[in-house]
Amino acid sequence: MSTGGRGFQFQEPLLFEVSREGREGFSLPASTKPRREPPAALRRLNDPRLPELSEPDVIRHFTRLSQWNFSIDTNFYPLGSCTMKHNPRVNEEVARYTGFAHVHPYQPDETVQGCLALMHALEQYLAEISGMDAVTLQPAAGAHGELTGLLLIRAHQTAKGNPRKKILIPDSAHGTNPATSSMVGYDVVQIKTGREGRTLASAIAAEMDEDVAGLMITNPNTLGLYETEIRDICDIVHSKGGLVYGDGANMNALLSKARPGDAGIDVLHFNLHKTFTTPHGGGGPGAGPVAVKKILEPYLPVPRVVQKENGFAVEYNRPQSVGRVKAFFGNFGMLVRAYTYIREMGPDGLKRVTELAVLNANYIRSRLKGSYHLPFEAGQMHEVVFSDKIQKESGVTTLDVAKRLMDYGFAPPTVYFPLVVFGAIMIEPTETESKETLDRFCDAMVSIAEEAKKDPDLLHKAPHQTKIRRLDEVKAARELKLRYDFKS
Amino acid sequence: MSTGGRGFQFQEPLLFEVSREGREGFSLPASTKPRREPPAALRRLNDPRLPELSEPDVIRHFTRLSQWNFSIDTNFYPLGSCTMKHNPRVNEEVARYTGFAHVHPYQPDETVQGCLALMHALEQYLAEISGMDAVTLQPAAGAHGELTGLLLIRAHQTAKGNPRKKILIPDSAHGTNPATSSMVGYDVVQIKTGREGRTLASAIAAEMDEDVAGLMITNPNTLGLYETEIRDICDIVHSKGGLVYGDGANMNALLSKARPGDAGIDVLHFNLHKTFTTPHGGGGPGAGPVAVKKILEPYLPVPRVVQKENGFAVEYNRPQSVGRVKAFFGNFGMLVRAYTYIREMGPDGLKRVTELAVLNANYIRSRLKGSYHLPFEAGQMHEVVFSDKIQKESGVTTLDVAKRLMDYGFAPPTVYFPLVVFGAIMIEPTETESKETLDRFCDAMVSIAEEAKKDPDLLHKAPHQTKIRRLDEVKAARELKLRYDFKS
Amino acid sequence: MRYLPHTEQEIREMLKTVGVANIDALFSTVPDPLLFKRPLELPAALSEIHLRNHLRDLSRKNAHGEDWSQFLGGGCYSHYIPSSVSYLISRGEFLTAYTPYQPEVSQGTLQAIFEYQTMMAEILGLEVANASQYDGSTGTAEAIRLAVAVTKRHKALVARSLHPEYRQVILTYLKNEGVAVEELPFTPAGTIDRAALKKSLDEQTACVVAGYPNFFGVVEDLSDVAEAAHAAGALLITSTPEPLALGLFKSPGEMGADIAVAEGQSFGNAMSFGGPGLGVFACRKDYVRSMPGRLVGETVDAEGQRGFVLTLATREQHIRREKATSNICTNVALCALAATITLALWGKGGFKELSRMNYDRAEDLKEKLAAVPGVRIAFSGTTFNEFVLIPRQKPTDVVAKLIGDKILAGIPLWRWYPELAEGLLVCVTEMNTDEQIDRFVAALRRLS
Amino acid sequence: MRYLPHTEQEIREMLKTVGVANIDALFSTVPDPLLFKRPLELPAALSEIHLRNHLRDLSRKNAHGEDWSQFLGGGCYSHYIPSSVSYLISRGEFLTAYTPYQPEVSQGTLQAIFEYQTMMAEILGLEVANASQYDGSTGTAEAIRLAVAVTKRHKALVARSLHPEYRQVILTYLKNEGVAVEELPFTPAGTIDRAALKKSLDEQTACVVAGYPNFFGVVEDLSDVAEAAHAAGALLITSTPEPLALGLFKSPGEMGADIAVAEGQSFGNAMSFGGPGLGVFACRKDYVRSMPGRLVGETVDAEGQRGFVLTLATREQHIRREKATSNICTNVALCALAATITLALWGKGGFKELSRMNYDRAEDLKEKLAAVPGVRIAFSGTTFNEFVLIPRQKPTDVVAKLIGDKILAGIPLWRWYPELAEGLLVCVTEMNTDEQIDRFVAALRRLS
Ligand SMILES: Cc1ncc(COP(=O)(O)O)c(C=O)c1O
Ligand SMILES: Cc1ncc(COP(=O)(O)O)c(C=O)c1O
Repeated sequence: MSTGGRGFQFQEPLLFEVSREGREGFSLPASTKPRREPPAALRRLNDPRLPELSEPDVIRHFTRLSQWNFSIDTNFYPLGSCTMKHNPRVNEEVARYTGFAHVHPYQPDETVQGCLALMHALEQYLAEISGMDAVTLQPAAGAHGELTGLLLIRAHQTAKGNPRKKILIPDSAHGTNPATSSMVGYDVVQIKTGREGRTLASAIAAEMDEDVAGLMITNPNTLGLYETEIRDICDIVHSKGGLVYGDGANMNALLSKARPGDAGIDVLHFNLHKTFTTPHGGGGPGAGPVAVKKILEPYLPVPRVVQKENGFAVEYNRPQSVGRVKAFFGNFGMLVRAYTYIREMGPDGLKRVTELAVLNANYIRSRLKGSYHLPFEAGQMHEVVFSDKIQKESGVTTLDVAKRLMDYGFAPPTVYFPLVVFGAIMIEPTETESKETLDRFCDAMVSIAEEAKKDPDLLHKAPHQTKIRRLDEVKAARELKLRYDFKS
Repeated sequence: MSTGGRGFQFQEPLLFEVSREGREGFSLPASTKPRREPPAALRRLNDPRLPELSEPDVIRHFTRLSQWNFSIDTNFYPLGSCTMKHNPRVNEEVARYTGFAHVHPYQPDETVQGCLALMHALEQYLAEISGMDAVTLQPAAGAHGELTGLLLIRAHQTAKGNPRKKILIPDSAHGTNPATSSMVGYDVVQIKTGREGRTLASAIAAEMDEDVAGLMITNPNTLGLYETEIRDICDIVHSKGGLVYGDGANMNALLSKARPGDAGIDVLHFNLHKTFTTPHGGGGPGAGPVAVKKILEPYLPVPRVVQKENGFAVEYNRPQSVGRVKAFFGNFGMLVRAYTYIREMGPDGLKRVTELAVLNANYIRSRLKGSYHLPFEAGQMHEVVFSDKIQKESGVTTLDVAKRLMDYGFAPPTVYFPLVVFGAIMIEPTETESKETLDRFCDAMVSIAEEAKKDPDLLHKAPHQTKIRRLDEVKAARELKLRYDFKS
Repeated sequence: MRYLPHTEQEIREMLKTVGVANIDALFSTVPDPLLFKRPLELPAALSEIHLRNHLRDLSRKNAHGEDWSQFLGGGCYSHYIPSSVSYLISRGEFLTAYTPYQPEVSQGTLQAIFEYQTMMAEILGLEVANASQYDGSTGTAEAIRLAVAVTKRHKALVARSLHPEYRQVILTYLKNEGVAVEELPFTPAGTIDRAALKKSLDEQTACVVAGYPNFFGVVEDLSDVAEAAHAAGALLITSTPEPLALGLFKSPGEMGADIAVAEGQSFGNAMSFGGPGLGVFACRKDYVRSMPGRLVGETVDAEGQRGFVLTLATREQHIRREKATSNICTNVALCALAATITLALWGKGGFKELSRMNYDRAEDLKEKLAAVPGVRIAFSGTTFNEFVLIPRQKPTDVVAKLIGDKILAGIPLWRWYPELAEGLLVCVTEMNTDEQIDRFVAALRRLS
Repeated sequence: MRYLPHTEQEIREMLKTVGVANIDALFSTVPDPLLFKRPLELPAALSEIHLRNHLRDLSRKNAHGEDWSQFLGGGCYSHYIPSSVSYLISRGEFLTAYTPYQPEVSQGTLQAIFEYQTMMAEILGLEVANASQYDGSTGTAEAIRLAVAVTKRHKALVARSLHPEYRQVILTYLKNEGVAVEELPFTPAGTIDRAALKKSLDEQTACVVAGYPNFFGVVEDLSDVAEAAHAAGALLITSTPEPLALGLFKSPGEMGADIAVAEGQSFGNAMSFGGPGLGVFACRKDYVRSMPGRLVGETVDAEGQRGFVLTLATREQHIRREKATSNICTNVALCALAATITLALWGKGGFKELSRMNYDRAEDLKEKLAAVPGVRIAFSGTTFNEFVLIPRQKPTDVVAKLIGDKILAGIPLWRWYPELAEGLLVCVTEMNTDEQIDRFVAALRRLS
């Protein structure tokens, strides 16, 4: 199996290039009301140059564009840290039920009992899964959850008299962790990863003091390793009045196996678009619910969904709340999908998810060991990080390997992340991939490792089989063509 | 624009080749009833060897297969006689409304008033469009409509005392016409097309006698020409007690412009999957309603939908009926789509459809005249037939041209049909194609005509850019592998 | 108009290229008296918003959905269709492709049909299956035509227990082909009367046609029928309106059927008021050159790659015209695709399990109903997921009364079987919840 | 389990390759006390059939659909979405792709985003637009952060007439970034109080933030506000919860806005109980290096073909970490795609026409309601498709009473505006039929 066979690949102009004056793709009712004229001073002067196309034009355009994309539905997409698992179609179907899709957020409570019941239940499920006490569904993505979580920590510290100044973050952390810390007004103290690829309690102890508001930690970390000292780490942070933020991007490694709350985490975000199968959609939307321990509950964003005698209600009056992080109730459409997934899997199914996700990562690790450098020896959870150390000897880099994989019909893994591994190749297979698929992928990786020795140039010039070759990113950044130029 | 750029093209094994014992792709409720055992003598001995796959496997398999297909959504599909026009997505949406999709045909009339109302209205619309008096929606496709129509003619003739023996059919007719005649027990008398590409009244007069049950005629005929003598032809047939069957496959040329009923046609089938935008689906389902003049109404298949005081009802008691041609009510799902299309277009829209369909065909004719031989000079309706006469001079055939078009990213036209044109290239653009698309197609055709002169071998070996090259059809017919061989 | 891309300027340019002054001139070959000059009397165009509202309103005039319990079968069944099926068959590359005449640009459809043919042959237990017929009824009629062609005999013995609408279609199809159709009566078990069969079967007989399960839901072992038919030089044709039964019960092939037809709607196709259906058609390989419909075969391309093509087209109307084995052209490819995807998802295990579940649930309901005072089960034969009930009250009354409970109670048989005028055909599938079943029993008890 | 492909045998083989005895051994690095040993307390797995039934039941507990008339806006609107949109965004190649980090295999998403950026820049009348923010509220907060970064000033003047939930989000986002947020009051016309603006605007001011239309539906010419802001060295940020207004009314760019944010849900995205939304974000090209979010740029490949890539990633968190312009990573790409497709279908003409239609219908309703005795319109300013009504009875009572008529009457303002406790925000779009409008007027008349 490989990309680059012959087949339908159309050149497709931009919509604006095929627009024709007077062509129509819409179907609107005739106006039944008298035409009114708003004050001239308010009238738009220049119409936006939207394209003019027929419906068939539009269908073809986007059908063709779609076929240029790699996706989970196309083949294995082992993007580390992104949990590219199968996105069930039943989720899509139920999220489109008119009783979910066409409901307005400001309808009176008694007319949205279905939405509220679903949200209330999902909060409880996520609390149970994470071992936490309360959940907000408002954040729109992981990074947004981080923002929410750090705001909660800050609110807690402030309530205790001092917001404090710093956040500790291991150097293997995702970029959103330090970026979020800055947004919440914290300085970042980077914690060096230990030699075994884990955060050491001693390293935390060394930096933890009364100026530190808390620690952000990803567990398993981005090297795919469980933070074995997590309990001690949390104790250390707590002992100095700090709180521990858990980046839950890797929850796929833990379902029903270990709960962050049980390890001492105080606040945690989920990425429903990773662990709970809501589709990535080419970059979103996602959903980043935040789970907290009791101590942080008073600070959760408003509004809250609460269960009352006569049904569910939306409660706005939470004086200690950090406020809102988003209009309305969060990415409800994604919540429906995640809820559906949890209800389909049940407790046993979720457990199996994690077991097989971890098995798959370990299998890849075993099969590629030797062909690619493994920076750490310890036991792998749901993903595995290699480096290009071996390939570098023949001048081949991680980027070359990634691009070459495309020729074999696979999406490249995450590359050059985490930063603690030089030339990282970060592979997360997820549980929805079969052994055969993993074998085909590993065969391709092994074959690429061979090619790297024999024909480095083949790899430097890869990909060869994709619709388009390596793109000039420098030119893009220099010339900054960020929109169609209508003059040309 | 062309096919054959690089891109995702996967080799995709057969489902059976990737099946793994114990793998599951289903999600069934647990059994809540006691297990029962049917008598042992009735139990199946060997389970069917259905594949065992996970849902992700299945999604990928069919996603990849789909990408090997050419379709209207991919690009221009100028298949003559097939009316490959845009298939609106709103049709698909409404046909999936649960109140249509999940209704059982044996529900009591009062619980299916929506279905019956829709069918009743559609019958009326089709009668008005064709200038006929009554319509049955039961036939499942065009050929099935032909069968129904000839049965009606036969019933009529039989009622008059003699079923008669023969059907007249012009030599330009579609293969279903003679095939259907045989099934209804008629001998076929082939009528030679006149020099101008039309059926001559004189030719009909020469064959018409009291042994002839009727004439099957396609108008515009498969050369895309209006049968100018249709009125006289019908008169001649009628004068000898015959009836005229109209093959309505080309109704796209006539909407609101000329009605078969007005020209003397007695019975006519529609192809809703051509004229009325129901999708072809890779070969069906279609729907082939049959419209008749009053004289044939008593013979229409049972049941009939009738309007009564308290609503619509299904009537079974029609003693003169030819009987049923299909279980239940016809391809209702297709009827919903066609109904939706007619309601969206309205009378003016349908008129415009025909005007532009005819304009498009004439435009192609004008642009390709010179590059390809035009067997007939007369005015074109909705499609145009060329031949490979010019190309033959350099040994290039219609098949070569067709295959080469694929390399340019177009679906080939209908080829070698109608039989009256040697090496026919039958192009039907439909109204949903823009001038730019037609221009690109014509440019490709002109370019191929050039290639035919300069490099015939390039064309003999075409297609070069498709996923697969010319296939060995002889081997297929000789070896007859019609299913997967589980032993291999 | 959103489907029509032409701008006024383009129309002018095109007319110029064509060399005519206006669009009307393009219709100059239509004799003036035949030109239609008034506007069509059709309702005015609707916008997409109003169109959807209108169609939604119509659809809501039909009883359907979660509020209703329906116990209707009789050749059209409500079964579980995984969400992925609708998604995949909606992909434009499948939905908007034509019949795969040009194989180089149709491998998707072709490979899927090849997979379909394989699955159908497996399920029916026969050697080859075609790419589809319109539905079970027309497929059955075509099967008789095939038997006639193969045996060169002109009599068909058709079980009266076969779906009555299929029997009607058979009569319509065959009446002008010189084939005599005789009916085989049924026994109190609901099975074919073997004595009558013996009497009718002779050296004129082309085939015996049996419903399996038959219209009463009864499943009978037809092995002896096959033997008898074969002994007389005739073929056995089975016609299966509910092929889900074949997950549990013997396949037609296992019983010796020579041609097996089925209505494949149960496999991934919505009921859709009875159409489109999916005519599954399988037979012995010997008959393949006389078979109706399209066939996909495996071959290789110029480079030796495996590929698929339509094959044996010499049987078909576009090549053979009046000598074709059938006039079928457009079939129901997309329904066949839906079946292929559904069966790929159900898989070997799911197919069997679903079949069992239908059987278990129907047996359970049958027992419960049989226990209602005054209610009887009409036939003693084994049934699959439907059976004929004799309620205390008239079937049409039962049906009419239960509409008030939002229960669609079954199919009264009087229309087709005067001798079973008290019969009500009741079906239960995996889609009927336990609660629906209990409500149904309670309602019938109320009427007893 | 249908999503999990592993067979027992494969698991055994894989464990062997890995070199462990069983799956539990893979979790040996988790300290034993941290291993979770009981089953999760979650409801048991549901089959697809029951799952759909359950979700359908839940969804039906929400008032929605053809039986209900709803007149709710306030930042979330019911608009016409062509059927093609849902089809196209459901295609797996779009739906199940990740962020287009690897451009060679993501040209579909990348080109679509480039088209989106172009459309958004055009509609807002600004030079560049990014690939999306979460929604209008967070986009507005990010816009202030951008203004702060660009001006190096730390005060934001925010109109009280801006969507109150946006204002809450602004406060939440900015409270720890040392930015002072001051409120600008509104006039009886519903517009920004220019005198107050003048007073507050000073050399500390980074930006003025105006709703356009504002939460009361009022559209005001902000050209003078832009001038005043610019004169003080501050930026004008407009925040548009209903960008359909921009088919008729001046674009932010035409009024001199420096940063323009919008909630793009109106373009092809269902209301979905308020999320996901689509944060549209545009600004002057000068600020592009300080902009939050992803940007797609045009470039060429090694063979000179045009192609698209993510560009200026040096602004983003994965490169710049704590110095990034924002922490945003996942955005709402699929919602942006839905908007792109919808706007491609609406096109230039449809966008304008739909905008007019909303205006005309809202004006019509406004007049009719104003004519109901005891009912007033709160603000004299021009409005687009919603406006504040002062009914005779308490707004919450009106809303509660009309539920019985299956009318969702509007949004009471008391929660956010104690000074407008009698106000009810009423919205009308092309989706409200004439009959719904008439019923609404009649119902309000009944309550007067
Ligand atoms: C470890 C980790 N943390 C945080 C995030 C940010 O999540 P999101 O993209 O949903 O904002 C990611 C996303 O890739 C991640 O991998
Ligand atoms: C002229 C003509 N007649 C009849 C038919 C048969 O119609 P169907 O394929 O719907 O059976 C066709 C189909 O291509 C046709 O083109």
